[in-house]
Amino acid sequence: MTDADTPALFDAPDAIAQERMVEALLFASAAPLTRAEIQARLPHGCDARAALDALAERYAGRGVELARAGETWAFRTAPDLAALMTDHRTETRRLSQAATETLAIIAYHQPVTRAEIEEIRGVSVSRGTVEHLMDMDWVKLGRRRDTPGRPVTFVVTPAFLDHFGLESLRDLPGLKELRSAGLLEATPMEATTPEPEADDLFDRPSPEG
Amino acid sequence: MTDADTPALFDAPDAIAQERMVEALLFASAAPLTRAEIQARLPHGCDARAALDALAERYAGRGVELARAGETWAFRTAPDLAALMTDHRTETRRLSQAATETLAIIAYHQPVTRAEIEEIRGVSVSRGTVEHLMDMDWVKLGRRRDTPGRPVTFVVTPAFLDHFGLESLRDLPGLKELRSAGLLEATPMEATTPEPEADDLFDRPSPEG
Amino acid sequence: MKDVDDLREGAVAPRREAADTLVVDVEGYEGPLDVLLALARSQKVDLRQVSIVQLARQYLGFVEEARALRIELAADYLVMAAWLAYLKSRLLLPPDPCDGGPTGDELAARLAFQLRRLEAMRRAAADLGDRARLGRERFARGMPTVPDRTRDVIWTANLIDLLRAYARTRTKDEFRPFVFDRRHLMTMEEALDRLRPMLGTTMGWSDLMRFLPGDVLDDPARLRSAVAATFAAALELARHGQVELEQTVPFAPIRVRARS
Repeated sequence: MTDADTPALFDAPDAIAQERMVEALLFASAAPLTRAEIQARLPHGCDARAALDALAERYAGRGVELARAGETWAFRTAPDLAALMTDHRTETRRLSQAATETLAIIAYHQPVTRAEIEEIRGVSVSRGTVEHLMDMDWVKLGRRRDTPGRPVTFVVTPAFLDHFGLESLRDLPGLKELRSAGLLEATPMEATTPEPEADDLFDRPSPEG
Repeated sequence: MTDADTPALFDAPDAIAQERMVEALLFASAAPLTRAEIQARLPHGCDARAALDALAERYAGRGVELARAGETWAFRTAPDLAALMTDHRTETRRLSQAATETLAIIAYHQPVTRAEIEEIRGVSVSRGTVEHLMDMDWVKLGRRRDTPGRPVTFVVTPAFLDHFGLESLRDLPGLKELRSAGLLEATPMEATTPEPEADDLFDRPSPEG
Repeated sequence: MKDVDDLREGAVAPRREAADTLVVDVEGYEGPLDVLLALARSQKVDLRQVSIVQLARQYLGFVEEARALRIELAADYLVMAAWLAYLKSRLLLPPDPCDGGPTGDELAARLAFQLRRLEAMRRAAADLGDRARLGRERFARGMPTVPDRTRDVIWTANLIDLLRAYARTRTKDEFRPFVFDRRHLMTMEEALDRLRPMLGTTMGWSDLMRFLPGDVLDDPARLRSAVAATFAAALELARHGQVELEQTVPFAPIRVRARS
């Protein structure tokens, strides 16, 4: 304990108790505290410096650390856990019709140039659409085409196959199979889903999230 | 095709790392977090419950303790250090006797209707009383009672438990004695009256224990 | 049950003394049950042994005194007084065997129960207040970290979306709105106009197909339409009794003749 020789009126709390006190004070404080402030709040005979040192050691490597900034002390969460402190929300949205069509054309016709995609879709492909598909890692650049202007081509990625549960692009059904599966009946779909504007990249989030 | 045989893309962090994460999350928050909220913030594969248990053990007896209130968790300063914390006290308006009694009746008798509160107190409950308790987030509406008129019932909240330092309604002071004395019944206990089910919101026995 | 003396504390204490001395101060009481509880405590016995007859007498005395002091008593105080007077008589008189209702003892037990229950809740409220309360004895984090908000969007599409999309792009060219194509069409009216004059000049049975316009034979679409229209026209004329139709066997030529 502190002063063995001078008989104190009350014994100072032991080191563990002092550490607990400093711990609680710092935890509940709305602002960082200086050592002097802590010392002033502790019972007579306590040693704020020793308690702070012990506390810093106790919290070293924990999810919460005792941080010193100049003359003040405060608990703060460990810097490596900063990512955890952000309130992270994920939201699932359906790919827009334009993006899905573009993706489909790339998958069926790869390697395919932008001009070819536009020819098949019958509308110009907005720059954002292909970029978005590349951001999602579903589409990447293929070889340049050996034609005048050497246009870039687009191909799908393994991540694309993964997402759609395909072993290979050969697994994609051909037009004839699509027709027999009833997927080539364009009319009902045209009736229910109006063609979005070219720059309307994404559909609104689907209700199921 | 990619990871058919590899078990997981990322391994879950080890137990110590998980504990650090939960520690940081709870430490940073003034409001209690539910286990589900914590679980949602942790990386995939983590076990919030195990981390909470480990954390509660680690902090037992410290100046700051991991307190459970119903299904919520929060760090709180140890109650025995109250004297040290005088500077922190926020002067809260004292609850009136009527409000305190009403609160106690709701806690011990929940779910309880306004008529039942009046029957116990022998006076009509002034409209403001229950509303005030609801404003403080200590009382909320329970299910309507399946009796004529389908009256609303009142129950206490996790914030009530947190405020009064109760882990669950089972920890209400003197609950067992009151129950065995039959004082939580609507009528004088008869020999045949079966023990009522603990009808509390918070401590339904969870399957995991 | 704890000693009645430590049931209440602080602000409540003067009220207990008031009850002891039967100084009437209705303001201080929360209704008749509260008065009864205070009076019951003045009996200085465990509430389980409280004498309801004595309690009723005390309460009636309380009400009498209030009246003597011209203190306005709320109606429920008087209702309680009336009920206690009734209960007292039930307890003192031998039970009426014809009365099927609860006995005086049952009513008294019920009242004693209410008093004990109210007292228990008062003590529970005090116990709750004595707990280490958040913001008074226990404290929350002083510097909470407000989490940053980030939002991740996961884009999804499933295979059927992809296939439909492809199907849509590949069928766009084939698709054109349906337009009724009149070039190849012969209407029944046209056929009627053609049949009527021709039938007038023809006697006896003749093959219906002989009445087709001559320019349709090398155009299959037009031929089909002309056959259908002529047949329908013949049926129409038969319906009006202007012609007779006959067919010997199924798929045999259909023959027509005018009716005279």
